[in-house]
Amino acid sequence: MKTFKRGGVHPEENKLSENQPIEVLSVPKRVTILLGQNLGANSKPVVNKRDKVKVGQLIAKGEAFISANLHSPVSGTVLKIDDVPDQVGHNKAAIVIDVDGDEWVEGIVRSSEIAKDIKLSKEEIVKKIQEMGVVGLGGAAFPTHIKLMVPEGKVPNVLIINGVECEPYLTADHRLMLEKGEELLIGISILMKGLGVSKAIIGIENNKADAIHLLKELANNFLGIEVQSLKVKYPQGGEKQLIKALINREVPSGKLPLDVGCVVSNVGTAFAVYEAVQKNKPLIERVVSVTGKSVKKPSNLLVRIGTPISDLIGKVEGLPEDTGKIIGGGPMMGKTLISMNAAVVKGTSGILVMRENESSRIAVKDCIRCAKCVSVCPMGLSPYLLAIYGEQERYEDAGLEDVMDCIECGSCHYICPSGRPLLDYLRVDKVRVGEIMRNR
Amino acid sequence: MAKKESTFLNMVLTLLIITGLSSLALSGVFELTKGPIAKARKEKKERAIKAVLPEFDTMLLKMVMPETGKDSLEFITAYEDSLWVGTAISTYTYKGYSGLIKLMVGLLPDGCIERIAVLEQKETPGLGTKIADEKFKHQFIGKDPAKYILKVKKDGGDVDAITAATISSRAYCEAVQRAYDAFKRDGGNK
Amino acid sequence: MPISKDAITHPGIIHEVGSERIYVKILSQSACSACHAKGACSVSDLEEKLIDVKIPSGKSYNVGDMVTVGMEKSLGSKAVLLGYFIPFLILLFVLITMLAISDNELLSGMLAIGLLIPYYLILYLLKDKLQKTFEFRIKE
Amino acid sequence: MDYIIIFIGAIFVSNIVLAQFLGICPFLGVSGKVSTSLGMGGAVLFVMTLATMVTWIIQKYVLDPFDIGFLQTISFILVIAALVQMVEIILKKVSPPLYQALGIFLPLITTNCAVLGVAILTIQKEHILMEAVVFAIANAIGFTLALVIFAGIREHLDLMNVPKGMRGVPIALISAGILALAFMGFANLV
Amino acid sequence: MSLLKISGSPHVHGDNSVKGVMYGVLYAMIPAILASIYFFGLDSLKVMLVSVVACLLFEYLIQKYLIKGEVTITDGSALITGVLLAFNVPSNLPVFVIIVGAFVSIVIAKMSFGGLGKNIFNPALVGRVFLLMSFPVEMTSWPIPKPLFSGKVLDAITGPTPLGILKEGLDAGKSVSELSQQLPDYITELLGNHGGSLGEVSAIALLIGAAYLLFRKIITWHIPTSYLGSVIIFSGILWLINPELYINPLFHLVTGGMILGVFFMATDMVTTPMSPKGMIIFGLGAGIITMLIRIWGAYPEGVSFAILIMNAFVPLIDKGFKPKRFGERIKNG
Amino acid sequence: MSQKKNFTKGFLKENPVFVLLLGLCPALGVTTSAFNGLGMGLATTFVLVMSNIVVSLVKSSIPDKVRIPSFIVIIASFVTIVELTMQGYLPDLYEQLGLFIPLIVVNCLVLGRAEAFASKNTLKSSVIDGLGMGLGFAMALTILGGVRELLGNGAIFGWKFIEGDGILVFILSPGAFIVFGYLVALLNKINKTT
Amino acid sequence: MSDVIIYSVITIAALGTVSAMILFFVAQQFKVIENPKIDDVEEVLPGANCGGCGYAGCRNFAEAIVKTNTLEGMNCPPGGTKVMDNVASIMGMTAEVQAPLVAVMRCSGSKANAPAKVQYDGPETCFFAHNLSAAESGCPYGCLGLADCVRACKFDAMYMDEETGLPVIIEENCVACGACVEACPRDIIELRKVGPKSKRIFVSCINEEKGGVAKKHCSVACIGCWKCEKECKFDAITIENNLAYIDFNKCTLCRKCVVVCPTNAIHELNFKPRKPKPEKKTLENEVKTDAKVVVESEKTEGKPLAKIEDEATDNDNNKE
Ligand SMILES: Cc1cc2nc3c(=O)[nH]c(=O)nc-3n(C[C@H](O)[C@H](O)[C@H](O)COP(=O)(O)O)c2cc1C
Ligand SMILES: Cc1cc2nc3c(=O)[nH]c(=O)nc-3n(C[C@H](O)[C@H](O)[C@H](O)COP(=O)(O)O)c2cc1C
Ligand SMILES: Cc1cc2nc3c(=O)[nH]c(=O)nc-3n(C[C@H](O)[C@H](O)[C@H](O)COP(=O)(O)O)c2cc1C
Ligand SMILES: Cc1cc2nc3c(=O)[nH]c(=O)nc-3n(C[C@H](O)[C@H](O)[C@H](O)CO)c2cc1C
Ligand code: SF4
Ligand code: SF4
Ligand code: SF4
Ligand code: SF4
Ligand code: FES
Repeated sequence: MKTFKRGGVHPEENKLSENQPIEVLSVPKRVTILLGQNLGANSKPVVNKRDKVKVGQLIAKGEAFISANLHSPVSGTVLKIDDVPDQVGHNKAAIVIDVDGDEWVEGIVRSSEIAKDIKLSKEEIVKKIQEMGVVGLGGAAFPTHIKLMVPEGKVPNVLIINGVECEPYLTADHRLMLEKGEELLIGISILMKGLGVSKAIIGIENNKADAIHLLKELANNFLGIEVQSLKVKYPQGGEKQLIKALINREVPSGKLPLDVGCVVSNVGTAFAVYEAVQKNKPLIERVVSVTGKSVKKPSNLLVRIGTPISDLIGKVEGLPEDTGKIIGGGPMMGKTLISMNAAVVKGTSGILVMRENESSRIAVKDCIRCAKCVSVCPMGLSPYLLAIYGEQERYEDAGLEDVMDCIECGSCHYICPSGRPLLDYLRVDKVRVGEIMRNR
Repeated sequence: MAKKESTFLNMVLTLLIITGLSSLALSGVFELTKGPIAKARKEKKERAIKAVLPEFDTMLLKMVMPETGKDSLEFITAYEDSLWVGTAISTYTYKGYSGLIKLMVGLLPDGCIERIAVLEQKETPGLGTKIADEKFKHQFIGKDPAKYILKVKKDGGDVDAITAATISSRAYCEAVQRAYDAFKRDGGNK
Repeated sequence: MPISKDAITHPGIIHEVGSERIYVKILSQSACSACHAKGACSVSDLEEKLIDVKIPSGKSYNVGDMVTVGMEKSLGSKAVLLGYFIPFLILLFVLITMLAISDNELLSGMLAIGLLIPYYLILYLLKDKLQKTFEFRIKE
Repeated sequence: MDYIIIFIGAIFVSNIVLAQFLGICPFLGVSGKVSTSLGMGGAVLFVMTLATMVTWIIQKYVLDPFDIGFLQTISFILVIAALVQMVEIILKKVSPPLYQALGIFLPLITTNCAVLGVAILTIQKEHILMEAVVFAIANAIGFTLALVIFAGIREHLDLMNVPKGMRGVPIALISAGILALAFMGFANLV
Repeated sequence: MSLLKISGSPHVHGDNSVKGVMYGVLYAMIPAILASIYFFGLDSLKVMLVSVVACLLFEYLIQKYLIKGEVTITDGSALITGVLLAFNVPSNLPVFVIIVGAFVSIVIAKMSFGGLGKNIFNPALVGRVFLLMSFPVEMTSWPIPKPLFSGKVLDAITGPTPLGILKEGLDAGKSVSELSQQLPDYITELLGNHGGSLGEVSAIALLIGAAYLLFRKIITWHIPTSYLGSVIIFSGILWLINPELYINPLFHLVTGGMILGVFFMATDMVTTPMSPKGMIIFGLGAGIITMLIRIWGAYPEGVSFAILIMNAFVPLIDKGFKPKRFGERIKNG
Repeated sequence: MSQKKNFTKGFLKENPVFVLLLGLCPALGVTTSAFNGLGMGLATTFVLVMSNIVVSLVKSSIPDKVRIPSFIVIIASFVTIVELTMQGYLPDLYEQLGLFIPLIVVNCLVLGRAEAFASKNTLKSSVIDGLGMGLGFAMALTILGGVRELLGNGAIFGWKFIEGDGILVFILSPGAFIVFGYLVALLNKINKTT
Repeated sequence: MSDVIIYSVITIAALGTVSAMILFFVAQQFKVIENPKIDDVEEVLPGANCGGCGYAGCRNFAEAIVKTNTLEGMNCPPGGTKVMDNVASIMGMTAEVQAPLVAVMRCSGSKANAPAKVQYDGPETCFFAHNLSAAESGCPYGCLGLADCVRACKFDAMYMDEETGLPVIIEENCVACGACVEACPRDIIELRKVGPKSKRIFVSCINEEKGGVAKKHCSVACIGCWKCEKECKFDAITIENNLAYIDFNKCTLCRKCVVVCPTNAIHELNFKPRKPKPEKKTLENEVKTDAKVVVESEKTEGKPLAKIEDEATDNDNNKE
């Protein structure tokens, strides 16, 4: 069974919602679209306060090189364009729209009929994807069209589709693969065409046997698409690890997957690409797992971007009594939410509700040099040392110890018997080292 | 007073004067202490000789080369009223725990050990240094090395080694044996 | 200069600014550098050295500025090699050969020491080359 | 074989720093960085060898023949001080950049204590010239070994949150003590 | 509902804890504890109790009154130090001496550095070597085992350890084959019915514990393997050169503190390198130094010294042998 | 600084051994007993005071650039005088202290004081300074030797009041480092609180 | 006997001469380039090596002064004017007069004023907490209370008040080195003029949210209501992004704004206590907890925030 070699951990999987079909969440009363949803520069609003907008209408344009278009996920009136608290409570620029009906812009194909033929050319595909504001749905929300614009001198030869979903609890990708298998494969074919490669590998962890089975079967009808099952190991979904596991190439420090001839995209992204190219539909909704041990009805919901998180919680019969933590994302990489008023963004793959007794960290002690963190770090770093450097503010040293290679997977903190907040300090290191490097 | 300039001549002169003066002073002190130093050395040796031999009035020095070992041994033959009362032998071994151990072994004309004194040793304090303790030295008194095997019991000899300092004890025996062998080879008397 | 694993750096103060080079004064610290008492014992161990550095293009400096001069660490080792280790080897080699062919310790010893002179002469002749090798760079 | 004994003895068995207590000041003072302490070792190697050779020659061909051994201390220290300075001057004259490179890389070598100590010790041990040189080399290596190990330990301790009262010199000394304890395992290893 | 928590990721934690690790080691030591009680009787129990109690007490006092921090004596590490210290001394050691050893281990070698995780040298071994140097007589008179139910209740007859017999004999110029009559056979050595420190005599009991440690992944294979490997190679070569002067590798493996040291003390993660490569270097170094001391040094046993000396090298090893970074090697194709 | 303070500073606040960490080699090397420590301390004090006297007398007639070599010669002379005198009158102690007597020459304490103090101050304060520092040094060595002797041998100044051997390590080299380490920590604490 | 003397003298004199020559060359090569003034200047510097001057340490600062032979732009914040005067007299120049500054804490979001709505569970550093989310109170501008500033202060001029969870500046110790300003990830601390008799008035809030939102996080937030701006006759107060700011160069310390502020966001330090008069605007408990903060930093028995009574007496102290 394939997997990446170095490091990794295996937390309890807890895929509570894996058998829940994707449900469509009803359109909320008001949506909040952050202008900085994706990696890169903020998008520039192209609507004004009190403007009427329709579903799918362009409301902000990605003008910088790395940025993406935003489209209205609802129809209604622009209430304001102002700073509002994001998921963690910092004020960020956003467009707030009051919903009013469900009127779609023309040209969006809303039927669920599968459109197989890829009519657009390579260039048109990239342009379409850019137009439709498709960004990566695997977490970082990196604008997908940029990945397809291969710079001079680099030759991709394989597309890797990330169906790993190695985060415990989350099942959105799993459900998508089961329910939209064919669309997904068409999306992959589009991406292959856009990228100009003839081969794609879908990596799926072994705990999603049904998805592997289904996609393998469907893939027989598609040229050059291969499904590969992988041993369950976190953080296999990290692109560097996935590339290593699937095609045994190591992306060098500071380099991109493209430097070893591949591009990685999430399955959700592939589906979004399908909708964008075949159905002319911008990225205005995504699948979000709402889950947790105390959640009465763990679900996978198809929600409009900008929906308040409280709506999602409401759908699963409310916040349980003993909630100690609400996390946007999975338990290993997700961010704790400061309130439920914030909105779903393109990168939100799940909302995890943790019980009070699960949500405290264990008491922090001094490092006992057990080397567990060293052995689980998939990047071959020395987290214990980097954390001490962080604590002692020795950022230059941290930089020399390659702290910038850290993918923030959290395996080190997960395993540390002393409960040291290793990743927290590593993040401080990374920000500070970044500052130092920029000052040079 | 103004400081002297650092010219070449000044510097050399100053140093010459200082070194000249200091070496004059030193040689003066050397001359003064020469006597006491020599006396101290001699006294130390005499004390050791007296400690290992019976009463005597005259002594005679000579060097004897032992069969084993690099350096010759010093023999001090002692006479009381021109009568040979014994020989003190300054012997050594390099097999101590920290190398060199020097002993003064007093032998009676019949070859029996009169007494032994430790002249020099660098053994571990509290362990090897016990070779200078009465308790250890006592067992050699009056023994004739011809019959009394100068080896620690562990090696099949008659000597009770100091606990946890077998190495030193062994070395001690070796040094005594060396003195005795040289004494025998030298003919035992004079 | 990017963060480099192999650089040794030393803070210093600009002492003089020339047309192409600046002279940076560094404090070379002796064994006692970590000692609290270096104030009490300012023997000859706190010493200042002037280092000359080429001015990077497009920068200007003023006397009194704090700068950091740096050099690849491997160069430091190279300097130790040239300055100390090779003469040491010469010393040893000459001594051993001399003692092997003659029994005269005085002669062998003196010769071994004496042969250091040609070594340093050679170094002297290679001056220009060394100048190029041991080039300092300036940070910030 | 003798050379090997001298060599191993000086490095491990009676390490100059850990057992002989020479050069403690730089040992505690400089040993901050591993890379520089290695470089410093190279410098000490040369200086110590050179100084030992010169002082040996002075002892053997000046002090001994004229029977002025009591001037050992004063003449050795003068020679060593001058020698260390001379090396610096020569280096500076010969190649300023090289000299600068050393300056930035190494702290000055003021390990007079160790250099003088080794020079005197080798005379005390009555070494011949080659033995003296080997002794000097071995001690320089022993010094470097201690310095490098210790630089590592110091760097490591910097990472640890050592209790306030013990931070710095006290804990360094205790580590040195334990290191000396461990090195005692090499006892008699020749 | 109390306040929601906010924190950085990850939000879940593996089920490992310092306590868990430490108590794992204690469980692993149970067979050896039982074996020592069996062979050395209640004396051994006494030594262990005194040592453990003293270690815990010293740690408690220091944490409470000098460091004035959290008291963590329940984390098990002082307990391990106590047991291991006891394992490394003869069963007839006077109580005073044991207490001095515990003091050295805990106060000097551990708490002076700040406690668990910060010490550079293995505390139990520092204690042991300190005692060996300070009380050579007491520390080198080994009671002959008087198995618990064997009936003979002889009082403290002391005798040499197998390594001691070998060393003494070789020093006195005897050959290995002459000496092997005096040496216990391998079965005895494995079981432990011979003179020696409390915990080192029964190789079997220790190996059972070691297997448990490896199984629970408390220790990794790197150090034991490279340690034992270098011992085998080193002694093997000498043995092949002259079997009359140098005894066979097997003897070296099963005698003295080898098994105890290799599996329980050289693996103390606090005082050993962090990267696998570093661990292998550590093991190699320790193996070589052990054999140097055993064969040519003054002491019959060199495991403690070897581990302590390598402890001193750990910072350098950590510097020189970093874990292998991901992506250093570019492999395309 | 008042003369009194000048004299007493060497004992606690600026103790040359425990605080300034000067002259550590003899401090560790010879202190196997209180008596040895005291002997070494007094020998050093003698050299210190005498060279301070001479240096402060001749300070103005020495050109700056040969200051250090001149001082070295002066100090070395006094060291040799101590050496010779001890050999003659205290041969046993001389043997015990061995190598460390000539090494007084390189003791940074001596040179440092000559250079930093005596070469700038009057004869009187130089003497007081030398005496204070020297006695501080002697005190430190005596304490260190005393503690080591007590622990290692159960005795103080050779007066044995505990039967048996003591804890040997303390008179061996590791004991020197360890005892010294704790004494430095202790003195830091005392100096901080007073 | 005399042989020994002759040999000794010859040997040592010869060695001495050789050393002298060598050292002569040394002396020539290593001319001391140090200006003795550097030592003198260093002597009068506080020796804190705080870096407030912009140089790595006091000695570097001294060197820079001596080297450049100017005092322009040179200031030692810890030492203040006194030290710079001393330096100037060593250098034979006059020091620039620099108005003394002191750090002020511009957040009053104490545990009581801005109760926690979530609980932070992570390392004790503001920098990390700031990057992770808004404060426990929800205020994305407010103090995180994890003491980065206190740790940065080398002069024991700050401590954390356990009760309020806010750092407190001890004016007497503060040397305005700016380390805390640098350390705070939220730019809460500001260096302001000490003011006559240490009297200062400033807005103790930096929240730029709309009044209602700000008020939800914290009861003493500046809500940008313009009342103070209107009250101030000296144009010292500007309001931008819903936040008032008092320019300390224009403020005449009349204290009128303090009273009109509906949330007590404007703080006055080191004024004589006003005559207590019944309060009408704010909630009782808020005032009390707020008072705590003020008293802490004032170290006086101040009864804060009542009506204007004695502003006129302070009015003439404002020129400097
Ligand atoms: C500045 C920058 C430039 C990038 N350029 C490319 C690119 O040219 N091609 C590409 O395939 N991915 C590119 N990436 C995307 C990364 O490879 C990666 O997919 C993205 O950061 C999200 O990764 P994650 O979800 O693992 O965190 C770029 C990322 C960054 C930050
Ligand atoms: C530790 C870690 C775990 C990740 N796990 C997953 C995952 O399970 N599934 C996934 O699609 N992306 C995961 N990602 C993101 C991928 O690295 C990568 O950014 C993504 O697959 C790129 O596709 P996208 O640009 O389409 O999102 C993970 C990233 C990291 C750093
Ligand atoms: C620090 C130390 C110093 C020692 N010094 C000596 C010594 O001076 N003389 C000696 O014979 N043994 C000394 N030994 C003991 C030897 O190492 C060895 O244990 C002993 O000589 C042989 O043991 P046994 O006498 O009990 O048979 C010393 C041991 C240690 C730990
Ligand atoms: C596998 C393992 C081995 C250990 N070995 C020792 C040991 O040899 N000596 C000791 O004092 N403590 C040992 N400990 C306990 C603990 O790590 C030790 O007390 C620390 O060195 C104290 O900081 C061990 C712990 C573990 C988990
Ligand atoms: S250091 Fe970074 S990459 Fe390594 S385990 Fe920790 S979080 Fe993951
Ligand atoms: S896992 Fe934790 S205790 Fe172990 S080495 Fe890493 S930081 Fe230290
Ligand atoms: S309070 Fe701030 S400005 Fe004042 S001294 Fe402390 S760090 Fe410097
Ligand atoms: S003022 Fe700033 S640095 Fe200080 S505690 Fe508050 S947030 Fe942290
Ligand atoms: S006294 Fe300082 S190095 Fe020896």
